[in-house]
Amino acid sequence: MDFGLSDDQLILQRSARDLLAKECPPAVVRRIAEGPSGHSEALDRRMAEMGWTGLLVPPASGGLGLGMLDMAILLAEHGRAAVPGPFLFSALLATRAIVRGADRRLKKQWLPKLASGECTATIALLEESGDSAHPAVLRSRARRKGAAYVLSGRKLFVPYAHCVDLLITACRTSGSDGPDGVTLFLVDRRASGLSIRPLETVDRTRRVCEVEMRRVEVPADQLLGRLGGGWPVIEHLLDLAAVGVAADGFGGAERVLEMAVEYAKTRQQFGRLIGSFQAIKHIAAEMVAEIEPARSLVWFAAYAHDALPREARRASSMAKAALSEIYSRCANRAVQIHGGIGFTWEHDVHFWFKRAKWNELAFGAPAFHRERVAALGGF
Amino acid sequence: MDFGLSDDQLILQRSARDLLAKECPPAVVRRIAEGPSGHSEALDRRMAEMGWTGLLVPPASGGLGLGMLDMAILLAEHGRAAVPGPFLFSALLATRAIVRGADRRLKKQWLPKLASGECTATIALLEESGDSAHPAVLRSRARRKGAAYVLSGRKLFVPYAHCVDLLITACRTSGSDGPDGVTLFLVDRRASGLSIRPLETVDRTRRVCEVEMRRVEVPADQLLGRLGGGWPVIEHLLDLAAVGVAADGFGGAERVLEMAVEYAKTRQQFGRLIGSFQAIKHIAAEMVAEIEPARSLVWFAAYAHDALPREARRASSMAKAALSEIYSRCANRAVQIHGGIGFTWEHDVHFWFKRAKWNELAFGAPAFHRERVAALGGF
Amino acid sequence: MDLSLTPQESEFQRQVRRWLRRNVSRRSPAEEPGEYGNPKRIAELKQWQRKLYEAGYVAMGWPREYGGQSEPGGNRRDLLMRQTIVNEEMVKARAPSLIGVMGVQMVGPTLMQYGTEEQKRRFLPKILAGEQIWCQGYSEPGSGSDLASLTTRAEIAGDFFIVNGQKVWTSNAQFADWMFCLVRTDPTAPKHKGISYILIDMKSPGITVRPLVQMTGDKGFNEVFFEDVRVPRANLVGELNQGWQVANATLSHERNLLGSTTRTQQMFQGLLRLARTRRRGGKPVSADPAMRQRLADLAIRVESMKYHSYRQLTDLLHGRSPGIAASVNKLVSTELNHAICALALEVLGDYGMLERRSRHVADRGVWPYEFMFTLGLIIGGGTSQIQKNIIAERGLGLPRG
Amino acid sequence: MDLSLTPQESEFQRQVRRWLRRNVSRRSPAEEPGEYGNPKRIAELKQWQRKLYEAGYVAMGWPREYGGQSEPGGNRRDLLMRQTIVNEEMVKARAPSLIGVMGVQMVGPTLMQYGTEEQKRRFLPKILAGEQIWCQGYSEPGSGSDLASLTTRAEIAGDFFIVNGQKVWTSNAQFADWMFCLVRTDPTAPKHKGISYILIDMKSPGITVRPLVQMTGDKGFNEVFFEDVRVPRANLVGELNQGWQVANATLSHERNLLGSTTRTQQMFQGLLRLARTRRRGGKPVSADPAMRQRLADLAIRVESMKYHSYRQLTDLLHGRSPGIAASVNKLVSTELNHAICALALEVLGDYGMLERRSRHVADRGVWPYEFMFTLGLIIGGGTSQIQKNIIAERGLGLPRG
Repeated sequence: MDFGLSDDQLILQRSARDLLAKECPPAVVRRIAEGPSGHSEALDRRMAEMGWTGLLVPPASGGLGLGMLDMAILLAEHGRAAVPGPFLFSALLATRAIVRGADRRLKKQWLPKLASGECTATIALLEESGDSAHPAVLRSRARRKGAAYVLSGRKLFVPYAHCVDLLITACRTSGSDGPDGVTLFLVDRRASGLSIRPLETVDRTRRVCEVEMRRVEVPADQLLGRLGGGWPVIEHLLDLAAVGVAADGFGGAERVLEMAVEYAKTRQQFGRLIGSFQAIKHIAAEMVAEIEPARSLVWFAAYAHDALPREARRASSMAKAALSEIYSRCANRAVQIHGGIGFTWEHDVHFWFKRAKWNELAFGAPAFHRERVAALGGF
Repeated sequence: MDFGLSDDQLILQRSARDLLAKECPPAVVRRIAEGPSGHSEALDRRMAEMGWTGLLVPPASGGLGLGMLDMAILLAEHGRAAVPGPFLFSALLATRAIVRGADRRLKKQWLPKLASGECTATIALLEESGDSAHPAVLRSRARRKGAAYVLSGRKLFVPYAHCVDLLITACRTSGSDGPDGVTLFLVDRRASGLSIRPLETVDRTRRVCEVEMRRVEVPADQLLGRLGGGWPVIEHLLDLAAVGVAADGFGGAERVLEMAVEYAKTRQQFGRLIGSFQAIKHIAAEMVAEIEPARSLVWFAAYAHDALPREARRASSMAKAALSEIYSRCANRAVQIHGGIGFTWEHDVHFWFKRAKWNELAFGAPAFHRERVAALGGF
Repeated sequence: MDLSLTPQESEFQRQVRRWLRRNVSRRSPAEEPGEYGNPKRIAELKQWQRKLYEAGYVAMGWPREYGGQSEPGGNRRDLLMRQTIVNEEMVKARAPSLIGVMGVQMVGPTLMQYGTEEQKRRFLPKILAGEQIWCQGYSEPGSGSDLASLTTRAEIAGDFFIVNGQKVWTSNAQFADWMFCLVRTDPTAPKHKGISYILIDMKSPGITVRPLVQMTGDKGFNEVFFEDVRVPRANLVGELNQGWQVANATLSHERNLLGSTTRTQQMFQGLLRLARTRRRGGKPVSADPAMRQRLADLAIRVESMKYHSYRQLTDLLHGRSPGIAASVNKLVSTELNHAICALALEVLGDYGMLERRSRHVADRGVWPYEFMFTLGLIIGGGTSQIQKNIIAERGLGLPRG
Repeated sequence: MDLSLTPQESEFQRQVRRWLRRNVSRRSPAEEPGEYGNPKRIAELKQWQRKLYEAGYVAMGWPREYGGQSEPGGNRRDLLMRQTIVNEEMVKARAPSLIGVMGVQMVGPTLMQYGTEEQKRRFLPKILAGEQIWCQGYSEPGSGSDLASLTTRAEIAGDFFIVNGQKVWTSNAQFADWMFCLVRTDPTAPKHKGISYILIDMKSPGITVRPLVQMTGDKGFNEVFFEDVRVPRANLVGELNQGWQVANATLSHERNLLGSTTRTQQMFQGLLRLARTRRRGGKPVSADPAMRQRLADLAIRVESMKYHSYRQLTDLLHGRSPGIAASVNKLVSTELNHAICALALEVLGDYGMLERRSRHVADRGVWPYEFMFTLGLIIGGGTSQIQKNIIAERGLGLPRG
């Protein structure tokens, strides 16, 4: 029984924190957030050099072969630093989709490139309905035509589609409305017929796009896994996304608390530090009381993916539901403790505040995950 | 446009507050709460002398002929004082059941006695299911036998059945599971076959009983309204109960706030009055911020019964949902502000704390009423 | 209690409705996030206020000689009622609100209470007509919640104050014509006793307005710098060094303004429309029982604030003092508005994070914008913490810390 | 991270289960509201603790010479793990908890840290075996949250302290054998510096115990009066006038005790059983989507406290300092327990208000009882407000007010 991080994990945590403090301080977050592309190639390269892009890739394919707990530790640091860019979607979701769903050939084709950072990827699941939980709402279709599939349809909220190389795209491949009609394809971002338009988002550290597919031809060998076998992979990705976003939220919540406490220790009003007012103290203490136990929820969910697969889904939903709300509430309180300055663009806290809201809404809002907790817990 | 109390209403409010401060101070509440019967005949008599038992009875039948807003004002004072006894059930619910549902003969028989306090009544609706919202759960049955109906079944949570004269009792009179099979009867508490057993309750200012009916014969002329016409009356009673309990809760919430503030102004810790600590101040301020707007919700709901019948049901549910939670939360905070002493039997605040919980749970918990608000609002 | 309208009032209500139907353009909706950044829109909104004023729908309760409709005889109650009708109909018609609202609701009432006759005649009619847009010069970088610690100073030189210092969070300063401003006129006095309330022409030399960007990305408020700005002594409101008292009157008006329940009702209606039209799992979001609980909870809170405002209006009609009602309004309404927006974002899901310029955005992006903006209002005009202090100390008589 | 048990631990777990199956009587369930009022039940519970102790299941991590199983060689980690297994299995088996819990979890660890060798040998084994029931003499009528303002005084006369004064909220004093007690031994020193920590035999002449009735109707706690009570100087723990430091060690143990997550898990399981079996509108209450949201919310909070306790156990196993964890545990767990009870009452509806003596009562009336009792625990052992102060000041380093 050991509910703690290993020495290697502590080193990973420390090195990630150090690197991001240096390479992705708030000034860099701001520069990227205010820029058009929403990521920094230099920063992405640094992260690849650290091996992070290959964290989940088996050593045989050039990765570190680590697990979800390691990834969660890393993502918590990303959340602390509010790292912008496709990392979560590429190094966690798309990579795991291939690790989990692809055959040996596709793995050999893509994993080494993903691990080295030579190639980045994203997942294209959502459509107009904004609903990722029900296969029936999927409208995009793929039809076999010779040695290729022809994809048509429109995807929405596709993270970083404008800058990654590969889109893991869900399409309907049979008349069935059910899960068995869904197939995943690896689509080259530069494929003909694909048009990608960035959508403007409030959280400038996350970028999403509209992806229009007009008779996009995808070679049949870029079908991920089985024909009609996409849905279980999608469900798995959503579980992973839940943990990943929860980890990010945990790190972010810790960070906004620190920002608020730091500010409260320097800002004077009524002739004293505002941190000496009981109202401020209690708000900060309530943040601690929410964040501390929640850390263990994130760790457990990630660990469950590594070691207790039957508990993974429920634990993922627990972590996502809890951290979504905790991060949002903490960010809200942090802004309030900052007062007027916290409401300005000039101060950094709003980047975290907005990221908290993105985290809350993406991949299922808290109510969705609570219902899943109830269902999986047999309530 | 006048959203305020009339001069008469202000007088009613003032005289009720004065009378109850004198006749029903906490020492009397305590005495009654600790006693077996849960009411005081002397106090009940005083209230009848004030005309309160006849508040809703038309002048022709010896009452004051006032409306629900007046009753709500009075009940808020009952809530302030935590008046124990059958008043709410007799003077509001049973009386209105007769005013609303009975024919002229029955009215003439009962209303003057109810108005004068010579007779008291209660309503016997709930059964083992604990559910008052669905006619299908009603199991008690009444069968015609000559000039009488024979009632059999078991009622639960019948307020003050052990001491009132008359039980307005819902029974099924047809094979139908629906609302049209429900009939109300006026049952004499002393009728043969009726056995009444008090249940022990946490809120000692409200008493409820189990009522067993074993072939109780009720003269056919004691059928309230039409055969099979009981359900709309029951629904109306539940709306009235919602407003009545909400009004009680409003008065109670005001009172616990006052108790807490008074205590905070005298109790010293750390060399200062605890009311000077920002944590205590803010808790008290949050109580004000909940109570103040809620007052208008109660007034409006009561007024709607008098003047805007189409809005009455929704407004009643709004008031009940809001005041249930506000009173409970305020009572909880008031106990906490009192610290250890607030947790003792010796201090009075627990009587209000428990009454708040009764108010919250009886006649539909907040979630039930919120769903009704959604349904009636066409959400 | 009587919530019905008199036949005259009903007739007036019909008139207002007709007028609004004719005059509210479909293309200039009430909710246009961040509209104060756009000069063309400002001109339109000034025009709109003039139109409303000319129709007799702005601040009717003010005395006739200052641009209102109140007569010494005492039709004030009637006018207050009519004003309420106008305000409600404006919400229903989703009409744009008054751009000169700080003039009408904050400095105007303050001038009526503390201004000289000359000041009233000079400013009030223009405030109503939307000719003068006002801004509030209260907060400073070092004094937010602790307003009385302000350091912008005004020295007297002959018939003028010479103002030096800096204000911050000054909404609308970028296009305001005038500022009501707190300045320190006696640096030696205790902090509440050396403050004066003066009116500053924003076109005076020495004033620099520097927009601050809000977290919404808009330039809604500003830093305002004063360098030897000359302000005629005639622009002093109330007594010299007695400005704190005057300021408090305005603050209370501000709290009521920020606590306006019509805005809240409008937002809730918008949320409800959203929940009814957006679908999830094949059904309207509003059909989901858990969502219905939360919608109903908000509905109840919104409705309670509506009746609460009726009660306050009644008190006003009867000349009863509102006590700490303004603080309760401000505290409850701003938190409630923020909660409404938060639920709207949840209804929208991923759509909720789209910026107003984005394709596929719902309701022109008003929800994420207002979600942030309402958080700003929880902070501005006295934070929730400050309102709680006021309620506890002035309302409940709890001892000062 | 590794949540699996070693083969040895699994075998031990099976042993414990078997033992509990044999020894936990169906008729003496864990949750018996207000049971400490009943002398027969107290005797049973003492017996139960002795049985547990003899089986080797109480405070295994204590050194062998004081009644535990820890050897100088260092099997402490293993024992802590085994203790955790015992505690968890006891919850699952719904076994009664330790009646001597204040001895085992509060004064015991404090004596091990601050006691003399003689004190340890004298008290610790009897604490474990349930022979000595302890109570805590901290709070006084005038000093609740402000514990250090206590005025019960102990004057030194030869080899004795002469104690005079009054304690209050003393749980279990009516049947306790010993009290660990804070007394003022130097009235002239600053308030934190004149306090000593002494052990008082409750059978000493001059002690009067007067039960206080709780809002639940039970006599769970007491007033304790001291009139010239003679306490040997050998019963001083730590240095004279240094009792505040000793007291804080105990307080931290108390917070952990009140913040126990096994209790929370037990309560939540009870709530879930209730929601699944009670029906409304023809369906189990747990099928109602709005109710499921609230159950799930609690489930998540309960589970997060469970893993949080694993993390703290791990820290303990590695000898890492828990920091302010005890305050977080106390704050979160007591509020969570109260919330669980509140939802259970809502599931029960009208049944929720039935007293434990009443016909038709559900779960022997544990829910309304615990609903009240857990509110008492939010207040006792340092109110939630006090815990927040501690977290903010000691945990976050915010300046004292």
